[in-house]
Amino acid sequence: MLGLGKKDLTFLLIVLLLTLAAPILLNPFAEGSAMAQFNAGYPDLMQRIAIFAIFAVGFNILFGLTGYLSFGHAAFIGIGSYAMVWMLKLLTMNILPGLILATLMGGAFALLIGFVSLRRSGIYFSILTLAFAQMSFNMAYSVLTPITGGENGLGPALGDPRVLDAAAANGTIPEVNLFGLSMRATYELDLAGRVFQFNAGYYVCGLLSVFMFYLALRLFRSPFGMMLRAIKCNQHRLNYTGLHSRPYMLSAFVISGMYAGLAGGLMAAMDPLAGADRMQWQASGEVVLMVILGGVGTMLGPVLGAGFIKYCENIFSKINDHVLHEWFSIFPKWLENLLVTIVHPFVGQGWHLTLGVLFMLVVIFLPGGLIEGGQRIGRLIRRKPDAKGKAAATTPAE
Amino acid sequence: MGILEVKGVNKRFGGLRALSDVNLSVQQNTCHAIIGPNGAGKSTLLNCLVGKLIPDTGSVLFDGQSVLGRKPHEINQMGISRVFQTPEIFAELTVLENVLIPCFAKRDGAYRLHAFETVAAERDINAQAEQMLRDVKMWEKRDMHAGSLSRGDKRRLEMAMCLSQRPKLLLLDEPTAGMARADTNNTIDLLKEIKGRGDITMVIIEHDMHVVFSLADRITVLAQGTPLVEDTPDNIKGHPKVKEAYLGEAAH
Amino acid sequence: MSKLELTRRGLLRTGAVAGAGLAMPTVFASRASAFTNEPKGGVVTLGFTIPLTGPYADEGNDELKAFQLAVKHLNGEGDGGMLSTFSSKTLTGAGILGKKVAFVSGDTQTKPDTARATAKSMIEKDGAVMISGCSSSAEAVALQSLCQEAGLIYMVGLSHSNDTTGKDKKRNGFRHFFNAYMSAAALAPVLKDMYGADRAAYHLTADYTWGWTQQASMQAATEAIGWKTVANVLTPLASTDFSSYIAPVLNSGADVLILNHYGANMVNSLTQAVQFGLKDKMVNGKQFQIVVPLISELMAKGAGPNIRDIPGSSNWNWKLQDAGTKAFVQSYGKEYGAPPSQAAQTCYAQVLLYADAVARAKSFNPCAVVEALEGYKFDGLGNGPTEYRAADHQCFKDCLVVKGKDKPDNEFDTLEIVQVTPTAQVTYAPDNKMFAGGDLGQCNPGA
Amino acid sequence: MDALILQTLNGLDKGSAYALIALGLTLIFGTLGVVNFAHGTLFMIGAFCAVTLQRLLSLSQVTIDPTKKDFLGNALKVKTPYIEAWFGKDAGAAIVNWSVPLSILLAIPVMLVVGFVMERGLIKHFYKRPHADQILVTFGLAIVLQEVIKYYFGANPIPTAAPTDFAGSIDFGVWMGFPPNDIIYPYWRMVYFLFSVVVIGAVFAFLQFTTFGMVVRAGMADRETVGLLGINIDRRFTIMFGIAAVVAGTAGAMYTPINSPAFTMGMNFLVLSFVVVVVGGMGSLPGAVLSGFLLGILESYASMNWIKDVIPGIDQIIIYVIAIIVLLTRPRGLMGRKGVMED
Repeated sequence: MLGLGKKDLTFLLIVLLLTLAAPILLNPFAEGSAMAQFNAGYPDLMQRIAIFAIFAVGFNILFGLTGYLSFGHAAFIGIGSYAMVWMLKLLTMNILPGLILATLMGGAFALLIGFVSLRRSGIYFSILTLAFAQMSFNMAYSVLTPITGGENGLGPALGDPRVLDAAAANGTIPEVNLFGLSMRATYELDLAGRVFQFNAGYYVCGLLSVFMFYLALRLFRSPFGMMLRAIKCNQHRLNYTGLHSRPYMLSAFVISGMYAGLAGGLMAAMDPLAGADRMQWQASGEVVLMVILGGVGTMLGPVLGAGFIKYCENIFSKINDHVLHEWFSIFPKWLENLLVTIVHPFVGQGWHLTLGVLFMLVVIFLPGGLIEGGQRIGRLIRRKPDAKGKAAATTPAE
Repeated sequence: MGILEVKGVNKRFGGLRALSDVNLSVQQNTCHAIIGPNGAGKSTLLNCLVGKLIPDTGSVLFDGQSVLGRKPHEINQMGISRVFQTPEIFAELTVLENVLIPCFAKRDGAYRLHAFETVAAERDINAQAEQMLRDVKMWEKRDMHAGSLSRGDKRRLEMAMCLSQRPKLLLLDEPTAGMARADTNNTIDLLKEIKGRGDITMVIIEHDMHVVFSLADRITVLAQGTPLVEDTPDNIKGHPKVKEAYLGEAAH
Repeated sequence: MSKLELTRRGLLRTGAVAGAGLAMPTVFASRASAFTNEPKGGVVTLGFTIPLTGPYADEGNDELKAFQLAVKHLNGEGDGGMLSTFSSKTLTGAGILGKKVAFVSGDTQTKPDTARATAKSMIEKDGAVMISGCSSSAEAVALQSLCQEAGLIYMVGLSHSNDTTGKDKKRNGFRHFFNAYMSAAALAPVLKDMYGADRAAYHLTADYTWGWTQQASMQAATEAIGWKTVANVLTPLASTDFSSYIAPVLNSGADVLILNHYGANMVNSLTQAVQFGLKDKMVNGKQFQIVVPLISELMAKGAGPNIRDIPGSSNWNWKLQDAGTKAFVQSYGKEYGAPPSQAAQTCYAQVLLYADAVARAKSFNPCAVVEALEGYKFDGLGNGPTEYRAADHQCFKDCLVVKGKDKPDNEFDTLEIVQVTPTAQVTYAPDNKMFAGGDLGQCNPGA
Repeated sequence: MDALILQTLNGLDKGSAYALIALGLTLIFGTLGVVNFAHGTLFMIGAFCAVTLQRLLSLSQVTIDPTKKDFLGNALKVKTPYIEAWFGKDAGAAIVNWSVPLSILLAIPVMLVVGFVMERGLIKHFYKRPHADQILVTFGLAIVLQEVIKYYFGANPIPTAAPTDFAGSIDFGVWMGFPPNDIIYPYWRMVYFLFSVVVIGAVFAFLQFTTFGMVVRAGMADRETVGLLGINIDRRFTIMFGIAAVVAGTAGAMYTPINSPAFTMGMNFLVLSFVVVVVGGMGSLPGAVLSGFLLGILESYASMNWIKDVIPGIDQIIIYVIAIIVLLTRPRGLMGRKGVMED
């Protein structure tokens, strides 16, 4: 069904279920309890995780399959966002035209940048993409301010034409919506001390990300995906097998650019203010972190990585000394203080340090990322004699 | 008129004259071996045939069309497949995938955005690949990573990849180099079988005279970038010029 | 912070449901609120978005300190600060409307993008009922529109752009800090006295809403006193090396450099301008001068001796002698060992003003708060008599012209007050063309 | 014309910083074959050596002066730097004043240690891994180092002044017959440029005229052959890594008066310095220096007002535009060697 094998179909269904149930699953702790700050089931964070999952899955199509490391993919995020906001300004507050344009613009810019950058490989390719992205960022940030809003950011304003919408009443900007369903609409459910927020915007992001995940799954299982993996292995042989690697690379680049464009569009749809910062090279670096951390070249890895980083960014960063003291208050005072001193640099404002250390550990010891870590642990637990033989035979694209 | 016509090819690297005035005509559905001492220009000649090098002068015609200046994938699409001196395979892919790729290339051409088809659903191609792997007796190893194969198996796999495209011309660059005797014999048998089907032309570069004499219909001896003699194996065996050319080389 | 009360509420509800036995699908009761994040327990949570990294991080750190102090005072801890000098007496140190005040804070990185993300998580996860803080106008405008959409009150922190209460004004947003127009109006006469009417100015301007409106205001005001404008060069907010912008200033014919920069940006550009020797040069037969229209104590500290004798304007300074200022400086100084900056003062005042408005309105409902604040007149928060103008939610009050002190007595003695410009001189009509194009719209209570 | 000279001068010191960082990057790449994304961070650590020294020197003894009042009305606490107490007021103040140039003395040992530890502890294990892995692990290291600095020194830039003797600027224009104030150039930037020339000269001389340098150059050209001669190339390469770290670190320390050090400065320079290296040609030391200065100067030219009027925004993107053009037309960069980083 859906062009997937049985295993993949089950896999996809599980992902779909997890996505649908995320508002519940991510809010396991009762409100007001000490653990409540680890709850992640609020719309903004869930939207972000879904959006970055799209971005990372798309990036993985390029980096994971072909091994070409682009350091400039954030540019497409920015382009997607600007496209989205312009649609919101000019056409309608309905996000659909914006999402379509964002995807197309992402693809179009990727075609342009990819066409030039793919003339080179290895680190030269990385530097070229980096140069293009920094160039886009610097232009969006300075000379293109009339189009991008520069440092101010670009958002819908009262005076915008919005030709498809009815004139706004009472001097407020209409809400961002999908055929009338406001992206802010949230149904709150109070259950056993837990407040679950079912947010329309999240479900738009979540379902779209499952759909994009499905497309990526198809792509991984397709002849095209196989060719891309072949490029990573041995481009030389591929050429002598009668295949022209450049259009394959370019297609992969454009597809991942479209994923990024869509992610950027969604970002602007969930919060209609697009800042140039999301194009900066550090943002490109972030998606690299996500993909590597999760497990490069795997299906679920980038999603895990995106979730992990966004979770840390939003939840980990809120743990301050006060909270730490509360945690360690069961210990004697001196031990409590010592523990707080040790942990302090790694949480709150210092969560980047944790991320950096973790990232290094993954690159050094776990090149397969968290997914590989999980598999290793799973293997340790099972320890069946036949596990070894099977492990060698599984395809890497699980 | 042969299927492959090399006319007046010259190639210089700086001061070194790698090929001088090479003429070669390979007849359809024959096996043509090129032998010669080290540095005779065999590899240079092969690289000229597949577009990796462009000769300074001269022409290379395949099936009446020039191959000069074409990219490797275009040359392959014309019907020329190449086996390398050290096996070039997709090490991180499975054996089956290694054979599927050339099958796709043969059917779909140099590029096709078949991103939403499923490999498993392509019955014809899978059947083709299966047949090929059975032919080379590697079907049992279809799920192994190609990189974990033995050297002999890698060579066989590469051969299978080339043959699965049913090329008009197969270029073999020392196909048995570094192989154990048993493997060499297997390879010879395989090549003989392929040759026996009578629908393929082979050009083979080889040091191992055993291989050459078991397979070749005609042999060209290359020395210092020029063809010395071209004849049938029987005639080559006792040819004085050949002996002279090889005299410097103790190994042969 | 503690959310104990919320737990109890949760428990009660669960208990009630369990009591009803296997009763009903009413278990799935949706939550009903009159407005966004209506505080239902004994705690009210405020959200403070401050830049702790980026070019304006210094200000952000000071803002956070002021916010923490204000929350303490609202909850009756500490010495009460300006609570006692504030003209309104509704705040008694018993929280807001009897609810204990808790807060969440988050880093905005001086980026509007991040600021909104931070604020969104405060609204959705932490249940903040009001957002305050920022130190760039880009952040202020971004946060103001977010709060308008989400149905929260936004009490602007340090934002000096005309647009914040001009073309980007919103019904749910209020600004205590003064603005670029006021700076220019206060500064221009002083500049004329100091440097004469025959001057040619070269502007370096931070490339975003604040820089633009500040430059436009300064240009208009200085041209009104007879100065010429030679050039205006926009510099990206993220830049740190201004040498290529500064190098051509001297031979451009200008004899005044106006740095429309703030924070670390200004510290860098001023330091580099001084390195280039601009302060010691003679141009057009006159001593070359540098003007920094918006100066803060923190920037003065960062710029060190380079700031000496450089004029600018401030919203407030700790050396003022009114009772409110004295109480605040004492309270803040004891807590943190340094006098507060103008960023700290405006943020502290904003929290008090919000709390007071809630108390007077007897409701956290944003629309009630808006009503309570519009046209509200108050005193005792350090700036003298002040009014929140209803037409644009801008505070009107005296503002200060300051200059870098020549021979500081101690490390905090960086600025001296040249003049206190009376409110009348800096007041403008709501339809002034520098503020045109906006609409407050309707108040939005969310939910 | 005068504007052109002015911007050339201006570009020289930007170029100096680019060239110094690119030189170190190239040394590491050329000798060890490692793409070091943490190199900008080394520059940043150097800058913080200057901050540290300044802080150390101004460690003060606190005494209470009851005659004066502080802002709260309490008795004033007076701080006297220990160094003034030890060396006398004038000598002490002079030492504090000269803390930036003096910090080189601190930066050299610190950077050597940092370099050795980095190479022996981490980078060594990545010689045989693909370049992408090297980029990733050093990128991770850069994040970690940057966060550690942020933890100890805070997120805000820390103004660090040059000695007051170097305050003000030279009027070059007058020497060349232009009217006064046409071409001015701050003394410290002049010092920085001269410093970079000396460092670059020293590195080249070291490679050119010492046996050690000869071996290293030979190793850069053909590692295996030199290894076969029984020379311990690895140890020499470790030392080269230390030297590259010192070059970056001292460049950072001396740069502090030009730009207040902040934890982000390493990452800010990193992208640019990679572009510089690629434009110069991977593995070519003269290329790195040449392209560093070239890009610095071109960047300055592009920021001239009349050029910006013709092509708006060119100053923001010129470096990247040049990088893209160079990479597409001269794939090996301006002076790159064949076969470096080519698959």
